[in-house]
Amino acid sequence: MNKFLKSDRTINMIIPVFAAILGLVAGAIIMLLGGYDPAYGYEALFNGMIGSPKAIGETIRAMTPLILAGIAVAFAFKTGLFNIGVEGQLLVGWLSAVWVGYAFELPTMIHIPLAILAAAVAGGIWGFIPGLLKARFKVHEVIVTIMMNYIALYTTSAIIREFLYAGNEKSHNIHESASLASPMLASLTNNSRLHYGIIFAFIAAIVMWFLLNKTTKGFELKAVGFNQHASHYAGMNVERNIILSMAISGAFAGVAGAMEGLGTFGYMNTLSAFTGTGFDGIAVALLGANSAFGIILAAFLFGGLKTAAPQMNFMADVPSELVEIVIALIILFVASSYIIRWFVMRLSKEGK
Amino acid sequence: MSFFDILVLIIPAALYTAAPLIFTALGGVFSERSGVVNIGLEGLMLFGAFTGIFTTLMLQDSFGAASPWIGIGVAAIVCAIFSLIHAVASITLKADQVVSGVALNFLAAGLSIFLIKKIFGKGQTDFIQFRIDKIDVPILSDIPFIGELLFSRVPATSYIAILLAFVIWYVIYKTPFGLRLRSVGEHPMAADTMGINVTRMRYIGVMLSGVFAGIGGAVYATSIATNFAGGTISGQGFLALAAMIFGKWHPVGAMGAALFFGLAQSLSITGAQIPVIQDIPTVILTIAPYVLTILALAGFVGRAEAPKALGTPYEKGKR
Amino acid sequence: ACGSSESTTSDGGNSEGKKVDFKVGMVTDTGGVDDKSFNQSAWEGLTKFGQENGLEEGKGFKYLQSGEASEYQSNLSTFAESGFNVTYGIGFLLKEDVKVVAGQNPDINFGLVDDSLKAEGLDNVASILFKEEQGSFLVGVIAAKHTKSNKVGFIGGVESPLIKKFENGFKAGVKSVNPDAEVVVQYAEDFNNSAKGTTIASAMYSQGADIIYHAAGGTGVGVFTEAKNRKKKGEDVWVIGVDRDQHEEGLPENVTLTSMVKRVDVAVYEVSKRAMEGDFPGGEEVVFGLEEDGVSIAPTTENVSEEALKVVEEYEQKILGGDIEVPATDEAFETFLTTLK
Amino acid sequence: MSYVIEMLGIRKEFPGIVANDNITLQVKKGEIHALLGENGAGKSTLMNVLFGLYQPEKGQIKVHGKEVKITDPNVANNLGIGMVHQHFMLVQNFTVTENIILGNEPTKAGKINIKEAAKAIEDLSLKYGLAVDPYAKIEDISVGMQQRVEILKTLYRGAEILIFDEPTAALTPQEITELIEIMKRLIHEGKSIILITHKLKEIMAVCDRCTIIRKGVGIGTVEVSETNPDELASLMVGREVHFKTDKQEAKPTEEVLQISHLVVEDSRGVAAVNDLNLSVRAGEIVGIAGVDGNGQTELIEAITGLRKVKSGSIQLNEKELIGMKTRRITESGVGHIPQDRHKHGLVLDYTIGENIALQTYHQQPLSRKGILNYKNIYEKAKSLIKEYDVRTPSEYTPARALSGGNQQKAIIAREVDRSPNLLIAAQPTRGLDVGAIEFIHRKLVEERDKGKAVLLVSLELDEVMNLSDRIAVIYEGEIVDIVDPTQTSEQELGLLMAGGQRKKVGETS
Ligand SMILES: Nc1ncnc2c1ncn2[C@@H]1O[C@H](COP(=O)(O)OP(=O)(O)OP(=O)(O)O)[C@@H](O)[C@H]1O
Ligand SMILES: Nc1ncnc2c1ncn2[C@@H]1O[C@H](COP(=O)(O)OP(=O)(O)OP(=O)(O)O)[C@@H](O)[C@H]1O
Ligand SMILES: [Mg+2]
Ligand SMILES: [Mg+2]
Repeated sequence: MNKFLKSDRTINMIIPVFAAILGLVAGAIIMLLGGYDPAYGYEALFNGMIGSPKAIGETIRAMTPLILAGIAVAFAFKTGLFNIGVEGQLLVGWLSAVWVGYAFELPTMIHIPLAILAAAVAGGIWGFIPGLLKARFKVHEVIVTIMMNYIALYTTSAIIREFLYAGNEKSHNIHESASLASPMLASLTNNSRLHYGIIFAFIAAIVMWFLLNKTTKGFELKAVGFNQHASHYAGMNVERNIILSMAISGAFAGVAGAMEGLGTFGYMNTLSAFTGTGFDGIAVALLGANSAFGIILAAFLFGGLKTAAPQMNFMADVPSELVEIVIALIILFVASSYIIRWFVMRLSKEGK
Repeated sequence: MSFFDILVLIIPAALYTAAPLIFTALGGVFSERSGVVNIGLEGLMLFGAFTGIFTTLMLQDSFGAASPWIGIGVAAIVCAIFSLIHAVASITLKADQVVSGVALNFLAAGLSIFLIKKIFGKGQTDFIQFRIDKIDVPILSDIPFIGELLFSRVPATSYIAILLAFVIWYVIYKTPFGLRLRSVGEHPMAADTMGINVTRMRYIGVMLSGVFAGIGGAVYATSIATNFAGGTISGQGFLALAAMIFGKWHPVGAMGAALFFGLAQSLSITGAQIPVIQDIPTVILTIAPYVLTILALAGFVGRAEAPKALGTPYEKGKR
Repeated sequence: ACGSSESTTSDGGNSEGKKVDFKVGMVTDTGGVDDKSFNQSAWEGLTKFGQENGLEEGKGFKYLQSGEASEYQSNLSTFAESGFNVTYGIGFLLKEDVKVVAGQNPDINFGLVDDSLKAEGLDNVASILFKEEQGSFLVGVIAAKHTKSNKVGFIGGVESPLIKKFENGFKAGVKSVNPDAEVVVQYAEDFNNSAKGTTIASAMYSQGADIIYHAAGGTGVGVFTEAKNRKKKGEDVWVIGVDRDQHEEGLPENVTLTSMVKRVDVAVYEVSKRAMEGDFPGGEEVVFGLEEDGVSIAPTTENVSEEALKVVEEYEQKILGGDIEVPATDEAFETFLTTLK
Repeated sequence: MSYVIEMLGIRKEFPGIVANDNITLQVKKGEIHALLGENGAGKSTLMNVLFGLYQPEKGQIKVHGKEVKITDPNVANNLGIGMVHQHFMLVQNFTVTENIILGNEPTKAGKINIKEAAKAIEDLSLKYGLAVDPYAKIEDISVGMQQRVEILKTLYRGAEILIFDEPTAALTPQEITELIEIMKRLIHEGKSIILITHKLKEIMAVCDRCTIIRKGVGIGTVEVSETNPDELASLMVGREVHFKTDKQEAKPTEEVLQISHLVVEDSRGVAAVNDLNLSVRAGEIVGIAGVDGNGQTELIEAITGLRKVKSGSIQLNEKELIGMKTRRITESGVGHIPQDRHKHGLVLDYTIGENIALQTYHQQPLSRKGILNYKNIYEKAKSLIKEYDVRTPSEYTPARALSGGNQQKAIIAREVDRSPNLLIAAQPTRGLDVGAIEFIHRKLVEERDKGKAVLLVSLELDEVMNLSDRIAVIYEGEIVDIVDPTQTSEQELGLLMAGGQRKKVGETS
């Protein structure tokens, strides 16, 4: 049995790798059909991902909010909820972080944690509402979170315009003391926008793993996700756990927004369209099989490909949308792991 | 400005903008009634918009005013085929249905722009010459009051969408096909023991969602956007999904919810020109439709019962 | 520029004899170079410049489209690090990013369209500005001359100082010619929602406006759709286009009355030329108004009456002559109104 | 002699297990043929093979002497084979009619002709005495009626050979009697029946012959008239089985549970428990006998805090339970073996180890300051699995993969191990084989002998009579009588349960 588990784990590791390769091969075929040189295209893509210190820095920067968004989605998923509202939670988190970063002047050691906390609280509240409605009125969280996305989009813009406006469709810049950016990291990576946020993303990944797998609270959250009746029977508070799960998920998403506000940008735009990071988070979570470690890898792949796409366009003239196609195919192949699993099983069977 | 004037402003606009949502939500009903979650409605709509515009552009010189209608038809077919990706992955290969739907969205977004760039050498198309125009329904539009409210300045597609909701209600609740489709979404194993081919029914469900989401996208493109670009479809598919859930997976309910969205939307937009409402801050008006939806759900619509087997791949003999 | 040494030497000769060792690039916002708006216009200017100087597209002149806001900076860097002599950031959204990248690459020249970095003291950045209010004033004049209902509309994408310039210029133009005319204004809070565009336009037309000036990008597409629908049914409604000559967008029903043309192409062309000639206006604001041919009404004038054109001509002279200071902000407009009485 | 069904040398494998190994089953026309075996012996698998849901690896199937390949249920239906599955195959939100005609709908101009269908169903139900309401939704009807719907489904398709997979497990005694009548009528109409059941009494009552399977292997077929329950049981288990649980005289002491004037409403707001009085003492088993739906479920849910109480009092060792949260009640010494193990008893996606920890995960030593100690959790699970003979590959196996009997043993292990002062056991042996039942009964008696109070709720009169020291009869939410099992008979109980000889039972009896 143990042996079987072990080999199952290896297969689980092999699948995404396999899927990524298949996705890239399919991408190459599309490039060929489109009249582009795949070798050149992929060289450019690779360089754009990790070809230089700067590329690595940018890839890590892009990964950071994706990890957090992925964790937000995965956390809800693991507890039986589907949070499509990461996008909106991210936006309110972004705004809150920027607001704290701009409105206060504090020592860095207090300012950054405070700004991130504000983002987590804001995102948490944004997740709390659909959680509450789900728990109390059995309203489907998918609709509420979709609606909450739009509400976040329009209210954050309005709030910036009303209270934080610096002209040019953006808020005031945050103070230096709240910034995650660092000249040291920048010079290390040749002026990339790498910032300290990645540390928070890793911490969040550990927190999620620990919370879900090592604590009694996580035990409850998952149990409620699997079977509400049995959880109630076992003395758990079903309603409170649903609400808590959505709030925690939202808090992670809020921190993702803080990464944009305190790290990459240092301000917030008055957006009139979604950033897309929240939706990417769904893909990252699923690609990473909802596990903390998997999400980090998936975010690396995702973030890397996305930052490298313009490079590929620049160097090899391949439209950057190709990357989106490749990502879609990789997700599809991972999702259809059934066939890969079957294939690997057969291979290993024949090998014996 | 009289109350009637306000209604005349709001209702035709609601009918106009709700049509694409209705079609798409109806597509969602088919898929989810068969037990397959379809979060890929957004992608299907997007691909439908792309196909509709592309076809219209290609045919308009020879077919003239018929070309957008042909475009809608082609979009239906192409998206039925496109939706097969979701079907194969989630039904045959037993992929997580949410994942494969998300993948479909990415694929549609990437592929459509990639193709546009490849075919036209630019990131968005020209405008189509012939649209699905707003019409005054003959005779009916002459009825006092009602005529102006409901039968003027609305494209034919809106009426088709509303009629279709009833047709689909009939199909799903009154015909053997509908009974089988629903049984597969509620209890596939039971259906299987009754000799119903679960896989086939689910394929049909997903492909019909492709057909109608494709139509929805094409209707949006040919009646409202009139060209295709990266942002032409941005979120409408998710709204349609929400409408379908709001409507409790019922065709007429989904239509009603889509109309509700349309109405709330047009009220909020038009509100800026209506005296009393004018003084409300813009942002309140802008978010009103979404807040109203949440309130409606929490207040009186209450719990939605999803098809029981929704989201679970069917494996013979598994319990 | 030290980074460029490698690529400049490898640049082979080209057919046109007039061999120039010069590279210009531009980074669009998320719109892309075929947005039928200012990105497209900028690219047209760049293309003209490249072709006249025998540059090869993709090597000598090139653009990168940004997929999202976080890409602006990396795309600008890509050009700078690939040894492009001048790189343009198209749109005020790129202001911060141009500032950062210009700071990191002091030997490379940058152009920022629609906003000013003059105050930053970066002498490798030229700030390219337009007097949209002047062009908008002129189309306002046309609207005022053409309206039969004495009511015209303005639809903005998202409320911002830039779009306010369009709005106030337009209102000033209308009021100058026809003080009794009413201008209804609405912002869609979205540059990319044609459905909203149709709904707002529909409400405005239904309420008696017969001409709508839009400065709303993709949302404006919906304004055209609505106007076409109405025109087809025999209503006498018009749209005034923005940024480029949007005559084509109005076809086949021919609903485009005129357009407010913002010659980003001219600006990009001019600045590039000056850069090549060693006269790059670094650290300066280069302003394109009526005088510089930076804004104007569209060349297609088939729908505009002779009389209106004549009045436009008059006002153009007044603006050029300094008799009229076209308001760009709400406050300036209020003051302007008092001068009319 | 000609057989209607012959399954010869059937072998069916699942990953890692041979569910059926060279099994032969021959059914004569017009007989009721029993299929007997422990939980997990392979009975359902064999029948699923016959019905076309599984394809066998080896073996031959003959119907009316002709070899056939049953590739899917459609083929089986066409061959006149119908199956009533162990777990009902009914669409909950469809009507009775819709469920029956599904896949075979009469139409008029493309529209389902519901009226015609309902008429046909009424005719059928009259003919076989299967009373159903054609327009009722499945979710609104009783289990017994659902059972009849399942039977009608097969008859509607003209089945000649009917497979009943544990049809009586979820039925009340009354419904079982009805079902037996129905089966007799079906045979009378010329049908043949294969019946799977764990209740030897039923086999003795209606079956002609019985085929026995043990761990996937066919043991043989016996004539029912030539055997007895003891022989059947030992053939099936491979050892001797005790039906009557040996137990000493009870030595009850102080009252542990005291319920007085309890009123509880059901989900529709009707008083399901109505002014109920009952007490259970330490060291005794009190059995609650009653027809399903007389307030048993609401009573248990009220005691365990899963349902709000309208009025009255429930005291555990003189401490009021009403108003306490389920967790507090559990912690003050109440154990609960729920009647629906899948819905309430288990988180099927959790491992057996985690399920065993479901009530105590938040306490030391399974966790400390909110941090789980998986080492302790699984060590504990391991020892309980051993002690309670839960057959599972390991403590890391998901609960879903265990058979019902073993799932039940895991729940019992969890609840009994906490050594609660009051143990509530609701239908603790539903669907289990005689071996497992014997084990569970022994455990309950052991608890009693340790001086715990046990409240047993069961629809099986046998079980109640066999285990209880006192029997409380519940009728329409009231305890109408308390009888001594040694002084009563099934007849008397049946009468009481039906509401005859009603008399009010005081607070202390
Ligand atoms: N779907 C399945 N996948 C894997 N193994 C299975 C499956 N179904 C049954 N089995 C295996 O086949 C064996 C026989 O199971 P089956 O359901 O036929 O038992 P049964 O005799 O009907 O038991 P019960 O009396 O509890 O209904 C089991 O021990 C199990 O290991
Ligand atoms: N999906 C599955 N995977 C592995 N084994 C399975 C699966 N489903 C059933 N089994 C096996 O089938 C056997 C019997 O299953 P079955 O459903 O007949 O149990 P049961 O005791 O009758 O349960 P119940 O009392 O709930 O009817 C078990 O031993 C179990 O291990
Ligand atoms: Mg069985
Ligand atoms: Mg069983």
